[in-house]
Amino acid sequence: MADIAIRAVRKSYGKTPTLHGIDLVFASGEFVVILGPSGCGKSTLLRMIAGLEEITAGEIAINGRVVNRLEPRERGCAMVFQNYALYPHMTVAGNIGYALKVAGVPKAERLRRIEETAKIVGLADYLDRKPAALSGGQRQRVAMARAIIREPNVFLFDEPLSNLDAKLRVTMRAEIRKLHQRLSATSVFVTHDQVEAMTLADKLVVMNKGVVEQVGQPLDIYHRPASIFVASFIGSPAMNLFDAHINVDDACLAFSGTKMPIDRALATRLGERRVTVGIRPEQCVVATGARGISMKVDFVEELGAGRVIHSELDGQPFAACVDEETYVRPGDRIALELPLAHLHVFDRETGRRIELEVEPRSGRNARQVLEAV
Amino acid sequence: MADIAIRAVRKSYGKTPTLHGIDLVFASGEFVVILGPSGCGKSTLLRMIAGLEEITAGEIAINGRVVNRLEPRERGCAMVFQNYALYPHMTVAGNIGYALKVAGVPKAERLRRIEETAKIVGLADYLDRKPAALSGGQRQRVAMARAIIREPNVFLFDEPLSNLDAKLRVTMRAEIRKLHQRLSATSVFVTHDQVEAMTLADKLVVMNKGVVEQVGQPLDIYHRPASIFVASFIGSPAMNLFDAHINVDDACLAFSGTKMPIDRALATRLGERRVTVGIRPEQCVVATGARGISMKVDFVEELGAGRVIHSELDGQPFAACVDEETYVRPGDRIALELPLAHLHVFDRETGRRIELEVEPRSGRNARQVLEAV
Amino acid sequence: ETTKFEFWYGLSGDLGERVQEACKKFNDSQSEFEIVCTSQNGYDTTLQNTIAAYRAKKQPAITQIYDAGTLDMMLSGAFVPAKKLMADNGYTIDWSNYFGGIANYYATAGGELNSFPFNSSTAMFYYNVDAFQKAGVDFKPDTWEQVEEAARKLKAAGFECPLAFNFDTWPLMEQFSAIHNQPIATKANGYQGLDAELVVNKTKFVDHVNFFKKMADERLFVVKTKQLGMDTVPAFTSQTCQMIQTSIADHGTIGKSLPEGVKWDVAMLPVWKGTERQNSLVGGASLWVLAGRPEAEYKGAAAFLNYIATPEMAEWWSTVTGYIPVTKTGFDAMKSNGFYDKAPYKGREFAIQSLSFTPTSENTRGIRLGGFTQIRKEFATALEAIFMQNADVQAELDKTVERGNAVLRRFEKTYAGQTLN
Amino acid sequence: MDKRAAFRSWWLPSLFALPQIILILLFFYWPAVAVLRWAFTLEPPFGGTAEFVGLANFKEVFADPLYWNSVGVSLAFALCGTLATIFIGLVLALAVDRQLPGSAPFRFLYILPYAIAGPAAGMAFRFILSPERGLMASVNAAFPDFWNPAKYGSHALILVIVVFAWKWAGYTFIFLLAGLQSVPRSLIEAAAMDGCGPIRRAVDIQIPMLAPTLFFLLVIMMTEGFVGADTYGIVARTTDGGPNHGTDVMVYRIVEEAFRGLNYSGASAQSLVLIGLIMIFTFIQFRFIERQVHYK
Amino acid sequence: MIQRTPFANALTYGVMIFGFLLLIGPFIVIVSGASQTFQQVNSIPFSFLPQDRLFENMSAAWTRANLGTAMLNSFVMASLVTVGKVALSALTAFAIVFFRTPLKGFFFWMVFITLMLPLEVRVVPTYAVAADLFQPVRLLISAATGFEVSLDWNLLNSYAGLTLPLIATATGTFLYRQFYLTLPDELAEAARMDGSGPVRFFIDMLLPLSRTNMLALTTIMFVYGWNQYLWPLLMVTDPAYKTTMMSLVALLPADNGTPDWNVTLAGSLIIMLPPLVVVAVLQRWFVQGLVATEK
Ligand SMILES: Nc1ncnc2c1ncn2[C@@H]1O[C@H](COP(=O)(O)OP(=O)(O)OP(=O)(O)O)[C@@H](O)[C@H]1O
Ligand SMILES: Nc1ncnc2c1ncn2[C@@H]1O[C@H](COP(=O)(O)OP(=O)(O)OP(=O)(O)O)[C@@H](O)[C@H]1O
Ligand SMILES: O=P(O)(O)OC[C@H](O)CO
Ligand SMILES: [Mg+2]
Ligand SMILES: [Mg+2]
Repeated sequence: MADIAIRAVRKSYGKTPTLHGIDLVFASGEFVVILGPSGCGKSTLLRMIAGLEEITAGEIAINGRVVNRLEPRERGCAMVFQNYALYPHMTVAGNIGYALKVAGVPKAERLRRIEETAKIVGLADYLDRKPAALSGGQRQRVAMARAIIREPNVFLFDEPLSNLDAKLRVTMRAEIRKLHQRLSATSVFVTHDQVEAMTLADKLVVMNKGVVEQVGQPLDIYHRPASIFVASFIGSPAMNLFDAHINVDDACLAFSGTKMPIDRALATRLGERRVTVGIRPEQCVVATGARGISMKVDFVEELGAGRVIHSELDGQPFAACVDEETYVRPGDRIALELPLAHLHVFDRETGRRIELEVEPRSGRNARQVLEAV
Repeated sequence: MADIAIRAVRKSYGKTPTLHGIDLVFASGEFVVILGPSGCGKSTLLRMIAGLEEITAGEIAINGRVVNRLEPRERGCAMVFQNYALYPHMTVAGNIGYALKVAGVPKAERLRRIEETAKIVGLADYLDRKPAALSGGQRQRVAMARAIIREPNVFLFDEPLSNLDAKLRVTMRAEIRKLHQRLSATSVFVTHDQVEAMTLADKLVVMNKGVVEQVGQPLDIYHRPASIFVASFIGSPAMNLFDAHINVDDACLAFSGTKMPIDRALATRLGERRVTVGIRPEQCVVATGARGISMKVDFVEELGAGRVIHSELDGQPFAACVDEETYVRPGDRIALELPLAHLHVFDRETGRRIELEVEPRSGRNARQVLEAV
Repeated sequence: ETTKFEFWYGLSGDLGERVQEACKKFNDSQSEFEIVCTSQNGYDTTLQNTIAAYRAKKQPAITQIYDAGTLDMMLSGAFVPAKKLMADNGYTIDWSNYFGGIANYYATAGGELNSFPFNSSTAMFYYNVDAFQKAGVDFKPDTWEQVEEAARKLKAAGFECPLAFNFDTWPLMEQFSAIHNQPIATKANGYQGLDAELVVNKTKFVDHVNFFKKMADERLFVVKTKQLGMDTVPAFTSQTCQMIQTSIADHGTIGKSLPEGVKWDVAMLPVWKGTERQNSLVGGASLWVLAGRPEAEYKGAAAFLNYIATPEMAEWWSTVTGYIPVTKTGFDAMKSNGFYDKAPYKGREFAIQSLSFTPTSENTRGIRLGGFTQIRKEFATALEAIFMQNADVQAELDKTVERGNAVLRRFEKTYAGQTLN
Repeated sequence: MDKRAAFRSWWLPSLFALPQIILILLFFYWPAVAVLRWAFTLEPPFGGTAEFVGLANFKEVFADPLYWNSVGVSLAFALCGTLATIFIGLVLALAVDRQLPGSAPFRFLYILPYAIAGPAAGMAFRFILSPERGLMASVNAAFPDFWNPAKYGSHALILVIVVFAWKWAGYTFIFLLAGLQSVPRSLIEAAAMDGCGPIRRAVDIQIPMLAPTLFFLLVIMMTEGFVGADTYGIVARTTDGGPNHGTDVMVYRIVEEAFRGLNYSGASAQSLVLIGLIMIFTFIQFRFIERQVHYK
Repeated sequence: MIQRTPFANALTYGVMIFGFLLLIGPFIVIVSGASQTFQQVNSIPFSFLPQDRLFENMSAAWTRANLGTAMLNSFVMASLVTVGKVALSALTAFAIVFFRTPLKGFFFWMVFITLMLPLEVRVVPTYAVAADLFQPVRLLISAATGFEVSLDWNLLNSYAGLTLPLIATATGTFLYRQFYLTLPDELAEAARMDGSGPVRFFIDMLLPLSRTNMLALTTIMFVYGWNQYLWPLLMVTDPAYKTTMMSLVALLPADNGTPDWNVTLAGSLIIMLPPLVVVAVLQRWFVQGLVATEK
């Protein structure tokens, strides 16, 4: 168990800067998920913690000790790689026990610990197999066992689930979570899958293009995305985003021929400005009567438990989730209500969130979110 | 436009039987989706329609004409491959027009048709590029254009979306659907992604291990899965399945210390027997008061728009979807109500569905489903 | 403790085995030295390998270098002169006992031998007497006119290959030039300076080639080479062809190879009618003792060279090969005991006769040209072009002389400042 | 193409590479220096002090029509040999790739000639294609001199090219077959659906897809033909460069010039030219052509 | 695929059989010729039927060309080249691929330039080096210190001389490098996280993993070593070190002898056999290895 502090860390490959100054603190025992699109620098950050990548500037401390100059094996981290990086010519037992072998642990002791660890991940019956003879999920478990056996202070995971099929991914997600509850070592988990991120994280770090966009609890981030990027990246189907502007005279948010009154003081404070407004598909309400914005249904996706209606708003695609009972067909017109309480407003220039209500609406720890941003 | 009849078709590779007698009829202009787990024989079936695979036994007729001995090019089918199979050394125009070139269509005519087709798929500006210079979605469109230009009677798609990332997949799904609406040629679409299957299909064929498990409209299959396999394969998170038995004396369904009364006549007809009962996670209701089955929460997955609660029933994992407002934590106990109306009962021996109600509950075409099974 | 030393030689096949035999005899004759004899499979490779080994300081004590390599050796400074070696090791040799014609080829301007003449030969003319009789040829071909006549008769009698020849320049160019008193190069064929130039494109040799060309076109003379599948000697011994010119060294081999009872004979090379025949050139090779070996080896080398020069060994060597004895006493001894009258050896005396036909002149003393291996190759190629590809005789020879001269000039430049001694 | 290097030591890799580096320095770079030195001096055959002669050796080489002849012969040999091996390999690969029943053993058999040394093959072919025995004798009996490599330079060149092609065809076959098998099957199927028969598919799809492999083989085989270990051996044991320099390839000429002609300097000058040629050739390979034929 | 292509199929079989005749036919001629008598081998037309004299001819060839020593020498030479190449290449490629050092690029180019210049082009000076191995060292020392040292090491007529110059090229290194590059980066990283250093990684991971490569390289190098012609021809003058390729000359019908091609062919058959067996036995790995060198 160890806490990790990342201070003003930068990374450049040659002349190309990849990470532009990262500051993060992970508490001991926390399960941290780093989420971001491909190429944003997640792996790089993780690998710098592991000691596999040089730190260009700044420092990383594990348990208060700066590790910039330490070798990977001296940092007490264990890593699970995306492609597992199992040693193909060794048996499962060989793979799991390799670190101990290198460390010179006597054979008897080693065998005992291998068996113990194999039991934890449910591989006790497969110790003699070669990785090639294992299924994807089993290989994943070997990779985990290899990490566990070293009793590390920190677990690092680099997209360990992305090679698995959808079903297995759900199962393994649960297993990783359970494992964390059991071992409660600090874990840093990199992914670009937002479902994985939401479901696993104690603390979620959203990165984009080498900078941290937002840090916080998953639900806070879901409900109060700090930027357009976070808003569009988290949630599926993605949040609908459209242009609007703040009208100070009428104290309203105006878009697509609709005006939504907002607090006049707020309007005055914000001033006349162009904003981007977002609403999640599942928070649109099918309007009864003449209220709401009328749209033509382009097509409908049946999900079994509900359906998604696709249409357009001001020429931009717009999706809304409706329940099983709402039947619509392509070509129908539908009126959608967009409750002000569920609208997210972002500055068009900076992309940052603008708070419409004085007191944040939901989330137990929303304040924390704001602090971190 | 053509209808397709598949009669008692079998396929063996060497001595290993892969398809065990498939009977299917696809109406002209229908959009058929074949869904099944990996290795179940979907591609094999599709490729037999295309003429890329010999038919071991049985026959396939397109538009009433048996095509068993016809070469691929003589069948009037066009195919979109999983990896698109674009000719990397030809330009987009070359790719699209290759079939015409082989057929000896004069150059002027060919160019005209290439442009026309490129316009349909929105590639008019890319005709001179090589596939390597296109994005995934664009390549997909080239593959479609190559199929369209031949004005085939039948479109065959072998997992054409599985190489795309999640966002693009949704877009391309919509495009394929629109294209079908426009060209309305008979289309057979193979996938192992149930969302794709649900959202695209006019007719859904669920396969498993070389046999057809169920044929019908997507919603009917969702609501009335004909077998345990279909029940567990369709829907995400997957349907919860657990053991129960029918108690004739008490005329009830008994499981885990709970008894659910059922129609006595039905109970008598079915007789004392062991069954598997299923319920979809989204149809579990959090019980108030002392009703329902009490379970300990193992862990909770936050999806933003709601959460999934994971627990166990009789030692089997059990999931339930709850809305955003229901806060639970790991370790809490929760009582879940499983409405009889939403229970699916399957014979433990055969795995086939047992109808509890006399009149099927939902779905406009449920009868059709039963007929097909 | 015996002293071992090496001897490399170029002879191969049957002749090579005879060398091995000689080595064995030497080793058996005493116990102080052991000679290790290695065939390098050919005269030219022996020269190459000797040079390479010398550069690598792995040279043998004794090496057999053919006539054409003499000057290359002389200027190398890589050898111990024969006279010095023997004197140093306490042998007294009567150097004047060597046949003048032979010694002249290998000796310095001052007449000193740098190497030991060992296997000496000259080119001869062989013909199948049986075939001659069948074709009604009743004369011995002394002139090329007679050869032509014989060839025509043989052809008429159904012999497909009256005369076989290859592109070996030794009989065709070198010996021909000598016996017809034609120069090969200026400066007395190189004896008078490194600045000699080839002139064979302006001598009777040109006519000779033209004659051969005409004969070849009429299929009277036929090209027989290794590349074509059969060289001249096997062509003769298999009775495919009825006349050849080749070394007297092959006399033994030919006698052994021709089927029992076939009548054949050997004669001096023909000359053109009206020519005053001159002595022919000595061929074969001489033995060089290389510098840079330990002193003990020189003792052995001297012992070996002395041993093979003894009259008994000389006789034995000439008997089992076709090579002529190199010393006067050796020859006299053999002659007097009737060796040359006995059946298988009959005719070999013509070689001596050919060699000593006249006293040597500028044109018949020998050839002292640098890089002569290369020059031979150039001429062989020229002949190939002329006979196989119908190249123009004069043009081809002119070109080759020019190429040969380039070799000479490079040699001159490489040894700039050195003079012939 | 570079790997994410994992270890950060400088002395360890140096130690690991050292044996090979030493060998390369001794047997590669040092000789290269010697070649350079000799090419500008006149080296006496038996060694000793060499005289600096500037470009004289090069002038002599370039003035020699036989040198240019050998350049021409080398080009013809390398080019025809390469094209022949690639053509044969390609045709066979296309045939075997169809995987008709019974085609499996051929795949194994075709590679066997690769095991044979050029000179040994050359010697065998001297018999097999000799004008007066073996296979061609009957033909020659009917048409005299129809085939006579000892007489006609062109025949001799054909002979050595045949030996070269025989030895290397199986090698190109292996590469081309692997190349064909890495052409996605779906591409062939797509073409079949587009209406192509097997031959048209080969021409329109498979061969263009092989472009990188073909190019790779072109370079490898050309280099092999110019300076390969077998080229010298084949020529030396089959035709000896003849007749009349008809098969006098550059390597053969260099070795002959040095060891038979005792002209180390001229040979070194020729080596330098050859080295230059190969470098230019390799440069062209890396810089220009490879870019155009790689589809990604 | 459903295909009715009788023409294309016939053509395919035709091509395969033609290829068989073309590539295997010469072996048949060699075997038939080698098993015939002197008269049979020289008869016109040539008979492709093998006869019963194979072993007589082989033993005649064996004695004529003294193949016993030659075969042994060739075997030793091929084996040494193989072992040396396999071992050194693995090490060098490891140094080049898995380390991040300033010298990396230098080593890389230094080694890979040798790919372009086979022994045949630099044979003349290489001979000189083999004859006097320490010349560069001596020159260096005398240039640096002014002292003339007498260091001599001559490789002519030795197994070291036969093999070392052949090992000094990059073919094997290149093969290994390509293989190493196909290994996922994470393999080395996982090993590092597990606490293994570079040497340990090399022994525990790379060596076992490159078994296929080693077999491939073994085949290639054995054939390469066995089939060396020019180099032994130049540097061996001592018959004790003669290799099979040098016996070829002795196998040819003697210049002045009878054209006993049957013996010649039998001899060449003996000489061809060992690499043929190696290729035949190891062909699966060999092919994989060859193909891996590409790209
Ligand atoms: N060794 C390297 N040399 C140069 N650039 C690199 C190197 N490794 C990574 N990069 C670059 O740094 C950026 C961040 O890479 P990183 O692997 O951290 O992304 P990531 O967020 O993990 O993406 P993914 O989800 O695709 O794994 C990328 O643009 C990548 O191209
Ligand atoms: N050429 C073949 N030879 C032997 N077996 C084959 C061949 N092609 C497919 N099979 C086997 O037939 C079965 C069905 O394969 P098929 O490709 O139809 O599955 P699929 O449903 O398309 O799976 P996926 O979703 O993985 O594409 C599999 O078990 C597969 O291993
Ligand atoms: O065959 P030989 O030994 O007589 O020698 C002939 C010539 O002199 C070689 O140059
Ligand atoms: Mg990454
Ligand atoms: Mg499939």
